[in-house]
Amino acid sequence: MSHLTLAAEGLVAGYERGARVLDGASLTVPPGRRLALLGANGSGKTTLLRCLSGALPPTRGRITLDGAELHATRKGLRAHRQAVQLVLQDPDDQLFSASVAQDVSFGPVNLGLPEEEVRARVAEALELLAVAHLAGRPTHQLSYGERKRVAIAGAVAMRPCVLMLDEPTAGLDPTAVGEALAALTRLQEADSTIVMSTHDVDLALRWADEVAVVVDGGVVQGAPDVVLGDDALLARARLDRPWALSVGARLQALGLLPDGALPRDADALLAALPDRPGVRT
Amino acid sequence: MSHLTLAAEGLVAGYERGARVLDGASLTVPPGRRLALLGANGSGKTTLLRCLSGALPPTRGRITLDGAELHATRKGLRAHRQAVQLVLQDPDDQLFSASVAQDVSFGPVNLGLPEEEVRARVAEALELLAVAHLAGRPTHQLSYGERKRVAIAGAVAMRPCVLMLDEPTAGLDPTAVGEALAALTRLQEADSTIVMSTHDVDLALRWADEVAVVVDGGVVQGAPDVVLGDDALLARARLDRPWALSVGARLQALGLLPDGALPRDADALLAALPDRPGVRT
Amino acid sequence: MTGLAIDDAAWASAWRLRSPADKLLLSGGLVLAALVLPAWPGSVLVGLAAVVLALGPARVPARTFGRAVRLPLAFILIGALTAVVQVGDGGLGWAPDAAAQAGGLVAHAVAGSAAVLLLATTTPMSDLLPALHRLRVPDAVVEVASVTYRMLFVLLTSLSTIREAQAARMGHASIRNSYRSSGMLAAAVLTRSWDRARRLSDGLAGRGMETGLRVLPEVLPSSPRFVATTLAGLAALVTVGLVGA
Amino acid sequence: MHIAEGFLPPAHAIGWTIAAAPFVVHGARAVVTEVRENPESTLLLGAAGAFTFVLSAIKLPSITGSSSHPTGTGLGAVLFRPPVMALLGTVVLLFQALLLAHGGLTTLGANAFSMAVVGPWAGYAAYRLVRRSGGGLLPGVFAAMAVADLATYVTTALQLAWAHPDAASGFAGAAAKFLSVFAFTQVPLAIGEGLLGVLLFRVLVVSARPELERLGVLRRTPEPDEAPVAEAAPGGER
Ligand SMILES: Nc1ncnc2c1ncn2[C@@H]1O[C@H](COP(=O)(O)OP(=O)(O)OP(=O)(O)O)[C@@H](O)[C@H]1O
Ligand SMILES: Nc1ncnc2c1ncn2[C@@H]1O[C@H](COP(=O)(O)OP(=O)(O)OP(=O)(O)O)[C@@H](O)[C@H]1O
Ligand SMILES: [Mg+2]
Ligand SMILES: [Mg+2]
Repeated sequence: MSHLTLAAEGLVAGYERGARVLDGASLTVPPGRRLALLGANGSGKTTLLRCLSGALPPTRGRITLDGAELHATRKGLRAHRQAVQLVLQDPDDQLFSASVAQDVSFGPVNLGLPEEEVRARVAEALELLAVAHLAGRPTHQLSYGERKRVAIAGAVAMRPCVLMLDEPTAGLDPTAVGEALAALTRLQEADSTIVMSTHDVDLALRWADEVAVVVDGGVVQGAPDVVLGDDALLARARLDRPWALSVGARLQALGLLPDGALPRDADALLAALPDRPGVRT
Repeated sequence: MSHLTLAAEGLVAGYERGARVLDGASLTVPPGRRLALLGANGSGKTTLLRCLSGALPPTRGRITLDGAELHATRKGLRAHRQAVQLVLQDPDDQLFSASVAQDVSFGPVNLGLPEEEVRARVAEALELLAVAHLAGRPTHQLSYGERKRVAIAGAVAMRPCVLMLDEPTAGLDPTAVGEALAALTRLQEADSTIVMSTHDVDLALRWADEVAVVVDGGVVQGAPDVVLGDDALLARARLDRPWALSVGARLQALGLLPDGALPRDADALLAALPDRPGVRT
Repeated sequence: MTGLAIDDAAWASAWRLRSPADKLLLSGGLVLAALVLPAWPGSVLVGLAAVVLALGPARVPARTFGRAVRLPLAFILIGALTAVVQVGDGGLGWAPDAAAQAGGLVAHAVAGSAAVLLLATTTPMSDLLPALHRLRVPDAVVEVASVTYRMLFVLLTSLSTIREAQAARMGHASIRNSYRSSGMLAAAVLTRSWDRARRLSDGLAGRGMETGLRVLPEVLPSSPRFVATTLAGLAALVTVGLVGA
Repeated sequence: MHIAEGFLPPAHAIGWTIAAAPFVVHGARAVVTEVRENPESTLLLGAAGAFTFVLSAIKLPSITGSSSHPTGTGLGAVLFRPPVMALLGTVVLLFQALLLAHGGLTTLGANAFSMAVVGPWAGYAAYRLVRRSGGGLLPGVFAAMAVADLATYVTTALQLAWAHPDAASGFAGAAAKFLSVFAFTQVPLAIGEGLLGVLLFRVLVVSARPELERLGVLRRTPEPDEAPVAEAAPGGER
């Protein structure tokens, strides 16, 4: 798979009732990387993802894929959806079939692929999400976390260049979060671009190559430690500063951490700290 | 309101399909305090809360309120529900009236209270949750965070001694989480006992007076820093160690933090750390 | 995740991977035999066969099967009693052959119900619906029914959760409260169903839905042995049923 | 009230299937056309079917102590029109037979005739009549649901009477028997279901106005019925 650059320029979007949700938002998804999308409740993360996926046509502005503009025609959308897939937050919004394997096959069948190819893709997607053992179980008997992974498998079976996920870790326990992130990292290493929205600033700092914050109708994009260290922005976006940045900065000031980039999670921080008092490693 | 002690002894509970979810679980909710309930997906947190609220009769074991056993009769449940309220995870399951004020009034009206009293309770509950300005709005027009707070107000209007909440902070942005926790703290200070389930170990460490972990059908209960510092237990329960404990312990070993209890969040840690190198405050 | 006991049994049944057409032939044959054969010994044999097959080779839990058979029993008993009570000039009395007639009616109905249940507890609805396609039911209808099947569990879960939330706030503490709460409950589930449909259609559009809900068909091959045994068994049953009468 | 499997003789089972077939086929045609024009309506119709199924799982408390379940066909007729209900009702009956052991396969035709054809049409007629003669939405809904329920029950009783005529007094006597035996549960249920419909619509006109307008149940102007609900202060309801 080759990397494609998905971008939005000057998006204006909203719903019938009420004001504009996005008002001139621009975003470039770094190809082949991991992007975390942050923002307050109601700031427009889901709206932005729906625009990027082609589900919601913006009132103004454009969505481009490697420079080519997305037109909201049947053909344009069809091509776009082969490259860009969105996994919704609630798995029940995406799973319509009683059988797990059949549900995952829906996308590939719609692409008009031959049966053999569909079968192979279903197996591969179930494998990547570590839910192959669920293939024969009915959707309605699965737990929330299992349904969530099956919904992701449904998108992965389309082999998108860009996979976007709306709060994929919400409601999962810490180990399940770790597993989900590992699966996404596997996908990214198998040559995809991953975009994920989340409310967890610590998770964004530790997982993402780049973050984008949706705030006041626009998007602020940049390196995780820079964007998530900008207190004025964080306050506007109703976000907290990740603890690793606060604590790391102080420890750097105390001379306990080497200069340069701060560690992004507890393990890295512990590894970077000296073991014994007074000794700098 | 006086404090009542809610407790479960040797609970065995499950659903028709599948094995027992709880198998000999015992828990004592510390009266007038804040208890956080942790555990993996599917471990049985919601099941335990439903048992404690009287919604799910256990197959074995007993629920007691100040020593008096809960009997699943109409009268027993009626008395229990006046003292113990559970707020479900999904606010849409809890909001079924057309308008916010009507919804919050649902419980008090069912209690057969006089209109004046109902009005007073609704106003008080909306005030406590900081959603008084929404009183006249239809519930379906509210944002997720607003719906969540109105759902809590509906339980608060019953003036329960023990208020239990299933993942009240899931899906909220960091600022909204802070506001929700502040509201719960106000309630507790106004003489209630609060139980809350969560997947966020950092939040549990920082907010709770005591934590209980649901694991392998049982419950392990204790002080937050003790229980959440027990690596063997955490692994069994699929939980992570809160960063503040890992980092704090190392900083203590380095002589940077005073001995004794570790700070529970970033602010406390920064306050406890020296400002300049080499100076112990 | 609120389940239905019969549906759970169907998904867990040892016959889950048998061809739905095979099972339809067996159950359909038994249902018809229960209907057309004389009650003694035909219906009794059909009922026995259905129970033995379900609890034996298909490994349906006896508790589930037993409970499910009991469900239509109230209707069957009241209906049969009503049918054989006679309205005469002197008020109510028994029809001349009341016992035999009622016995026959009950036997037909219980045997038929058991035969339907054999199908229901071994074959998930989602396997049967594609079979309708072969009966020349239009695809659109089969798809509507499939969505109904999936959505049913989502709505049942909402229903029980909302009801529980209402009960916690005393919504079902008296008959009057309970009526008011049930109205709200029905309204909430109805709006939920619309919302679900809208969101699901958005979700599926994103997955490339264009004309219909086409998926990879599941292949559950027919077993010649099963079909042969079924036909032989049914033939034997009919013979005994007719000769024994 | 569903006729159990095996309770009708073969000739009756076939006869009722043939009687119900044209209505169900007509409904299926309507659905096929609708879906062809508008593929998303598969999901709306599926949701409507699921709701009809789930509605019958709501337990209505009754004064007699025993609780019973609404049929929901009157509500379906008002919301989705009788032709579509003929199909959805039949699908739901099939589901009830196979998922709940409620009803049967050879009696599906007879049950479909009473519950998916007669009930919805009678309920819809009552609804139109009330609305036409100046009645509000809520009286209309009450009439639709109660009448649909009663019509279903009367039809079922007559079906049973025809299949099992009284030894002495024939069809008429049997009809009287079946009507009176099931009246104990069905008449309170019909009233209960009508009430449920009223309570349901009082919430719906506030919380789902756009949907009701789309379905043509409400006109774009406010209905007189809804005002008190929208304004109701806490506790001031009822
Ligand atoms: N279908 C809709 N119709 C009308 N308004 C909507 C709809 N969906 C979202 N909105 C509104 O648009 C705004 C942005 O919503 P959006 O769901 O994009 O926020 P979000 O950032 O994803 O929030 P959250 O963190 O809670 O998921 C909100 O004010 C919301 O109320
Ligand atoms: N209504 C139900 N019917 C059948 N099984 C259920 C039902 N509700 C829960 N379960 C099962 O019971 C177990 C415990 O579920 P429970 O909801 O209590 O877990 P939990 O700890 O709250 O999980 P989560 O963190 O995902 O909310 C799970 O295995 C679940 O599949
Ligand atoms: Mg969102
Ligand atoms: Mg839970």
